[in-house]
Amino acid sequence: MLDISASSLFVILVSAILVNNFVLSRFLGICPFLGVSKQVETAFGMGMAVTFVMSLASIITFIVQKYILDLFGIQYMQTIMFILVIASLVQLVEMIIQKTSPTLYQSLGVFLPLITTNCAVLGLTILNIQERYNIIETIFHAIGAAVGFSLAIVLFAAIRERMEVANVPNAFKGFPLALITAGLMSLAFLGFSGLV
Amino acid sequence: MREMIKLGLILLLITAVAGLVLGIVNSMTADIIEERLIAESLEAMESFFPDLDDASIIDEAEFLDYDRVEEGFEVFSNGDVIGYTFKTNTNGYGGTIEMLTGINVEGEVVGIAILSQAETPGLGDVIESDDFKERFVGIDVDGEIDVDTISGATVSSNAVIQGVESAIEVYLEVFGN
Amino acid sequence: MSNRLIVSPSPHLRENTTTKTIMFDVAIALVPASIASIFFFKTPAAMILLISIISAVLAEYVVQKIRKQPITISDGSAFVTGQLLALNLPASVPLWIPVIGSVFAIVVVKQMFGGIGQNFMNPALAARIMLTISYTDRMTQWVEPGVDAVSTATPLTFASDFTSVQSGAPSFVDLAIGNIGGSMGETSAILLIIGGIYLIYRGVISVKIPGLFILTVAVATLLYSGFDIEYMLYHLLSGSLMIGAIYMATDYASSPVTPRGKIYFAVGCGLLTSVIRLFGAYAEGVGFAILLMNTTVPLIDRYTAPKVFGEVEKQNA
Amino acid sequence: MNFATILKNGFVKENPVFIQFLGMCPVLAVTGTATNGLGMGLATTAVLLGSNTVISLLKSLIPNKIRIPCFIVVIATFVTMTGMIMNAYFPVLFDALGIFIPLIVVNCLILGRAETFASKNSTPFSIVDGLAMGAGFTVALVVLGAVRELFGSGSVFGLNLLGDAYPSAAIMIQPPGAFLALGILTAIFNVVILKKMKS
Amino acid sequence: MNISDIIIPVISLGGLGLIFGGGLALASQKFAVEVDPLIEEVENALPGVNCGACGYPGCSSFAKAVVAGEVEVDGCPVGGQSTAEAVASIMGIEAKVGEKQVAKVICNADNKQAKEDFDYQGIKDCKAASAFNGGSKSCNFGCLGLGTCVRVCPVDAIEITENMIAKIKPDICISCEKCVAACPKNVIDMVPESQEVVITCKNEEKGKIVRQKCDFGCIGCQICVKSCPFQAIDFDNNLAVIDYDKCTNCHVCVEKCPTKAIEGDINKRKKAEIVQSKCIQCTICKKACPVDAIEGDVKKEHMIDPEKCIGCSVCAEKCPKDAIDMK
Amino acid sequence: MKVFSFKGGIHPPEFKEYTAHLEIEKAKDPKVVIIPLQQHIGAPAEAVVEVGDLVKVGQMIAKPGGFVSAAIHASVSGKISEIGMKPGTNGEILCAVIESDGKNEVDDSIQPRSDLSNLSKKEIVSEIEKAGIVGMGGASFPTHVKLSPPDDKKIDTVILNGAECEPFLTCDHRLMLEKPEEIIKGLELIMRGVGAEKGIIGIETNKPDALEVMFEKASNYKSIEVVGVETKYPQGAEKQLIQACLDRVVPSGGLPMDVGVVVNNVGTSYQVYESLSTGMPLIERVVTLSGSALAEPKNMSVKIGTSVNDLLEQCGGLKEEVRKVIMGGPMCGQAVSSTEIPIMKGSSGVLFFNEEDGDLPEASNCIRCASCIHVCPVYLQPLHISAYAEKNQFDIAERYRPMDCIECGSCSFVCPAKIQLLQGIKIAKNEVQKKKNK
Ligand SMILES: Cc1cc2nc3c(=O)[nH]c(=O)nc-3n(C[C@H](O)[C@H](O)[C@H](O)COP(=O)(O)O)c2cc1C
Ligand SMILES: Cc1cc2nc3c(=O)[nH]c(=O)nc-3n(C[C@H](O)[C@H](O)[C@H](O)COP(=O)(O)O)c2cc1C
Ligand SMILES: Cc1cc2nc3c(=O)[nH]c(=O)nc-3n(C[C@H](O)[C@H](O)[C@H](O)COP(=O)(O)O)c2cc1C
Ligand SMILES: Cc1cc2nc3c(=O)[nH]c(=O)nc-3n(C[C@H](O)[C@H](O)[C@H](O)CO)c2cc1C
Ligand code: SF4
Ligand code: SF4
Ligand code: SF4
Ligand code: SF4
Ligand code: FES
Repeated sequence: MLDISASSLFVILVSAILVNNFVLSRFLGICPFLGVSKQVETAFGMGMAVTFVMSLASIITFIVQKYILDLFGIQYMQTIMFILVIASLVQLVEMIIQKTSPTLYQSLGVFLPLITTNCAVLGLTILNIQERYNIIETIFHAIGAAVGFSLAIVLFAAIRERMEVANVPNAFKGFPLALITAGLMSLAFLGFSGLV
Repeated sequence: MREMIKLGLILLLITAVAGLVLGIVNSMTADIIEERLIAESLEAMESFFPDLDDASIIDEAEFLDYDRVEEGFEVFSNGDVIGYTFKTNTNGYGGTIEMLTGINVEGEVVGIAILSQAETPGLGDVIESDDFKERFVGIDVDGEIDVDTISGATVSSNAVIQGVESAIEVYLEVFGN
Repeated sequence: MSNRLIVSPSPHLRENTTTKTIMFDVAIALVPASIASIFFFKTPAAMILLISIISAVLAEYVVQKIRKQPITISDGSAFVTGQLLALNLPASVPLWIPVIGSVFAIVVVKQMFGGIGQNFMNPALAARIMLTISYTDRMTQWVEPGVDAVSTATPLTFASDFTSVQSGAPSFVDLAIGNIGGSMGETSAILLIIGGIYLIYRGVISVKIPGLFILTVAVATLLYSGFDIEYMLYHLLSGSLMIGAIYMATDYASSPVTPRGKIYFAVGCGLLTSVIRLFGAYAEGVGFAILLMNTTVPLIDRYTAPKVFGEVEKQNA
Repeated sequence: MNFATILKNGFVKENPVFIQFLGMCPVLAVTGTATNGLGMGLATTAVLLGSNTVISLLKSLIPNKIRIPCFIVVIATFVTMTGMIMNAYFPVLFDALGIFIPLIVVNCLILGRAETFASKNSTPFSIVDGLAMGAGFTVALVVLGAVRELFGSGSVFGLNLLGDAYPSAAIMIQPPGAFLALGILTAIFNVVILKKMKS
Repeated sequence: MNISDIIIPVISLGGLGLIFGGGLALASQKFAVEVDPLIEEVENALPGVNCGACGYPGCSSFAKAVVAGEVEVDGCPVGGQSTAEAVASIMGIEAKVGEKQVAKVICNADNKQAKEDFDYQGIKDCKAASAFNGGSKSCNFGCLGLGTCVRVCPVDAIEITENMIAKIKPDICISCEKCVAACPKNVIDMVPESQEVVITCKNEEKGKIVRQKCDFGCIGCQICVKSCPFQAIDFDNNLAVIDYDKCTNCHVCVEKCPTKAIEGDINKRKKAEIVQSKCIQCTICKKACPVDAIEGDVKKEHMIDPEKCIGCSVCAEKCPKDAIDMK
Repeated sequence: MKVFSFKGGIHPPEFKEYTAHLEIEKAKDPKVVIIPLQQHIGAPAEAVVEVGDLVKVGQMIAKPGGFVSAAIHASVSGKISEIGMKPGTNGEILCAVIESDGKNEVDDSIQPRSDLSNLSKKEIVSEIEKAGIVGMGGASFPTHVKLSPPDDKKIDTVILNGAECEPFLTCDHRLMLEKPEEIIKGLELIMRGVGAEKGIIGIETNKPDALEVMFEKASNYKSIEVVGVETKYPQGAEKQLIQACLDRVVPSGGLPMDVGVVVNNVGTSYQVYESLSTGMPLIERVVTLSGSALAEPKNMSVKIGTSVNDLLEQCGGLKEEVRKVIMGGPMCGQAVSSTEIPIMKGSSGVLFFNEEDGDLPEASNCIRCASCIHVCPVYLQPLHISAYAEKNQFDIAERYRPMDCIECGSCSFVCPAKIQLLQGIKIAKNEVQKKKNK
């Protein structure tokens, strides 16, 4: 029943990473993008954590959609169901990681709470359904979105690190310049439009 | 343990109330939403089904597996079904192109209508021109779609073609006999 | 003045090269191409060049005045930005386009980040792309050289979406000397290369970035077309590859400083150019490719730091 | 605590957009036109008002340990309701805002106010706070939307202001324009308003 | 309205709530991890929104950073003032006892008054310049005016004057002492905010040498030490030093110092004034005044001679009826 | 002949033509000498004489103050008139002032040694220590310490540094032309002192005459080789010289002895031979006096402690107003604030610059041209270290490894934005060191 071709999966992947980059052209997950991008290391940790949560959340919400919402015809409850599922899930995972692997917790776990209330994850799960992806496509879409997010935030963090020593006008120090930087990055990413 | 049960119950209570409220609001708004969905497309549909006097939404469950098809309508005239209309979303150059494709009971495309698009003004937005839209009239659902793209707006044209294709696909799958 | 001695840290000698001489060299290197563009496109080209340069320099002056910073317009970097921006525009654009572009380049892309050397993105290119996206129709009306206001396709249109050169394409001779449609400065490959050789000779740029950039595009187009040399040459000579590779990818502020980083950067530019040209929506990919690679520069710099003298040995010991 | 300071906080001192940088996604995504900005602002205000009210009412009932899930449920309920109502009565807006309506749930602004204000203050104050913060958010969105629309399409609230001869800078209604416009507006906000407040 | 339209959402959502509520509670017991109670407390005071606006990945990371001292208590933009106060009180950072101490540059000699030995050319930074003979000023104890302190001050409280000397605005200074640590010449001290009289010289050389190098330097004449009515000035290492606890800001030394090494505006000197309605004419003040500025006998109206009064407030402090105002 | 080199580096204008052809002249005997009690890296020497004491030439006036320290000797005979703080190269420094009696009476302890061949390894080193010899190539590291590596470090090669890559300076060049024999004999002594079997003399190819003379003299010694090294700054920096001559890389943070090498200046080598054969400690050295403001540039043999003013007079004074005086070469030397300062053991040159040469251009923004990275002989990224140092962000600056900088100044030299990169790096080094010491 699943009709999947390698090329269509590739298209989903490339589209989510580059063409419709979650941050730079879809405006999802801007808060962590702006907030947790002062250092490349933390940005990378954030990216990894987002990748993990996005994949997990996509699968679970897919199941919730199919076997609860669609089954009972209560699609209108999507938002509340999804956010509950995601929030609880992430919290659960965080607890487990914190208990079982302190090192993993340091590199990944600390970012988890932040991800719960971030549009990128909820947005992704809603988009998955909206685009009517099947389970395999959903996973690819999730990975693509996460990689796209990670790419954007790591590049952004590196640029911001460089700006630390720049002689920036006072009024633009901090967030304003970060936004303008993001704007210019998004300008560059327009180059990918029409790629797939 | 007691604590646990207590917490669970409180959450149960709150979620149940939430469910209740939502259920009520939903049942109050669902019909209105459906009506306006039809109303929204009705005018556009009239451009290729001039005789129509009523339409109803086809249950979504029928074509859940078709990514690009958003909604389907049965189109009536004097109580008889005269055709179907599908609303599709495809990716154009500048974003999603939302459009309708009308197919009559004979299995012939009777016309298309662009509901919304964000193509580049002057380039991609020529897909809204009558000249382009008319290229689709009369296509047989069982035949090939052979429509020339507009040069300089290949991406946009292809997106429209894809929309028509998807509509035909669903038509064949669901209603094709 | 005072008979006090000067005390300053060592060293007490300085090379003669200054920021100003470097920028001056770039401006000189662009002179042949600028003259050619005026030759081919007549008065409008001259006006665009003039307006673009004036507004860039003026914008820099005004910003620095407002910020109460030392005025550095005499270092020539705004001049170069204006010049390069003009060369990136079609000769048919109305004159307010270079004004908006220059102001955007200098104010938003350069000065907001702290001025010369501190911008992470190429100002002229960012402005060009911004203009292309904002005023697509005006920015894509390439005029035929010599003939007024007859719009034509850029030669790249004959190659970008196909795997071989299409008929009707201009000849290689025309491509080389620049008798083709396109933006003002991207027309004459030969003059651009001559300018590039001058820059290399003066030590302003090294051949590394332009060389690898062009080489990568050559290899990619060869592979794509199944070793069609004509097709490859066509890609190299048309569009803004030459001006991009020689003058824009080499912009100091927005390219890596580490020796290894420059390699990755150039190859990345080449690959992205090829991908966008061959698969993307835009016929031309050079601008986007460079901008995209600009965003990766800080990261590249960070992870390609040269190994410090004696570092490896220590680990072995 | 009085109503005036709460209002001032919402508009200026703790402006959710220009100072706190909360809920940035909708701010950037839906401000292609002033109308959309207004719609989003009002929708968010509605949710904020509802959740602030309910949470301040329930604050003694909700155990600390599961307060966050409870808040989320309350907020999500209001979001869904708002969405349904918009879908039914403001379909154009509903379509334009798209996915960002359900995403109001995760707008940190709302959860933030619930946690820092509504769960600690009385209901009347919480209502004012919700209104003030919502208004601060809405005003910011409208301003941003108006600026983008003006430069990007020459109009504001669909009213053509700059005439047909104005060459619209399409970049402004595209993603880069959103970032750039917000960045510049924030800088202006910093300079003008904050300086005024200091003196 | 269909009854199942209502029942289904209630049951499904409620069920989910039950499962998650219980599940999380169970998990939180099962996977409980020891956390520094202080961190936990700070975390509880935070909004818990986990928005990342503070730059840390979530509220608990921020809490950890606060406890570790990596970030200021007011680092959470969502919580605003109230949260900052709550966190501060948990962290025990209450307003420091006693008076606010502000940073003060203990050198008043700009490039007009202090002699320069050479023209310094190099990075405009005090740390950099002080590597050359301690800086271009002849005096090795003075402010170089190249603004290292300006660059570390988080609140822009420091300015370099036109003539190259650092001035700190006491009302802006937040007492972080970053400038004190950064100044390579150790010329910044923390001084009580209300202190009006400050000896602004750190030169420990002999008077003769100081005189050659600077017009404003302390030349070790000790006139101030002798003139101070309160023995608030010590002399050590060729340098006069005020004990701010003893100093009453009477400005006597300011008047006496021959080189303007003591800063203080005599016009700002306060004057004691007796509120006759409160005065019980006890003569306590008269006895306390170090300069005999008060006239009066028991049961006779007391008068303060404003010419003589040096504004030291001793009388005001001694007055049992609070009848003396310092203006 | 194969020319050896290293990666990076610069080609500053040489300015050697002022003095390269001039024979070393003996400076007039000074009337007063001011002898700093610390003329070397390490602990200051401790005075063993008091004010009023009469001293003779070569008499020790201060003994080493620690393991890494060197003795100081009187360079004239006369009376100690003062022991106190006097202006030195960088601020005031403790000095002994000797008023010369003009007789130059030699101390009794100074005895020539006719046969040097029977000196043992230990004796050589202790004689060098007694003579107070420190490196004369600039850094003034006590030579006897350098020649006493810990037992686990086996030294197989001694390199004599005849590169003299600093512009203006020609004192080593002249010494090689005039005293080749002595230099080579000194090298032999040093080799014996550390037990090395091989000696290499590295000379920059811009001194073909010196190369030729040294080559000829060295051909009599089979363990000593003369090599030409590329004319490039900082060819004379020891790590770079070792790489050029031996293709060995001194590990980061390490010393030449980690790769079995000791590097000495040719002047040091000459002094070793002189002191060991005549018994006279290091009290005199060759100094190049040059620069645009000086009337008659010269190479002079100068008593330690002679004031720069004295020498200025002997060089015909100034022909233009002087704006900058540099002790040492123009790349590594130190600008001083007065000419009332003494020549020390490590002073290889004194340069007098006029306004045009002395006034450095203002720095502007870094334009990221990467020249500084390109020329750095130890492959650092000066632009980053300096930028972070200027912003007081020393933790980040440290990541770019300022401690590896050899302070050659090549980066500052090439920077088109005229940024004082080396100064920034030095600040960073200082702070990093401070942190480490904590
Ligand atoms: C700024 C810009 C906007 C464009 N907008 C569109 C568009 O909206 N729709 C489209 O199909 N092509 C658009 N194009 C054209 C494509 O880049 C490309 O030329 C076209 O898809 C292929 O050319 P062809 O249609 O002549 O084969 C645009 C190009 C540029 C540079
Ligand atoms: C702190 C310090 C310790 C040193 N220790 C030794 C040593 O133990 N052995 C040695 O051969 N050289 C030693 N050196 C000398 C160096 O190898 C080098 O010759 C000296 O720093 C001068 O080199 P330069 O002029 O290239 O800077 C030391 C130098 C310094 C600064
Ligand atoms: C940048 C730089 C340049 C140097 N140039 C020379 C030089 O030209 N000649 C020289 O003898 N020493 C030069 N040195 C010093 C050598 O590194 C080394 O310290 C010296 O040769 C050791 O010999 P010494 O201890 O006898 O002085 C230079 C050092 C540095 C850091
Ligand atoms: C080799 C070289 C190439 C340059 N290329 C550009 C360019 O492509 N665009 C531009 O705006 N400025 C260019 N400049 C000028 C200047 O460096 C530029 O504005 C900087 O980005 C300013 O920080 C160039 C300068 C040099 C030396
Ligand atoms: S107070 Fe210290 S740091 Fe500040 S300018 Fe003066 S010397 Fe420099
Ligand atoms: S650095 Fe700190 S102590 Fe110094 S002036 Fe600024 S706020 Fe005051
Ligand atoms: S960083 Fe140090 S070693 Fe490198 S060029 Fe500069 S001064 Fe020389
Ligand atoms: S040489 Fe100067 S301008 Fe060039 S990169 Fe280095 S510091 Fe920057
Ligand atoms: S609004 Fe905060 S992540 Fe989108």
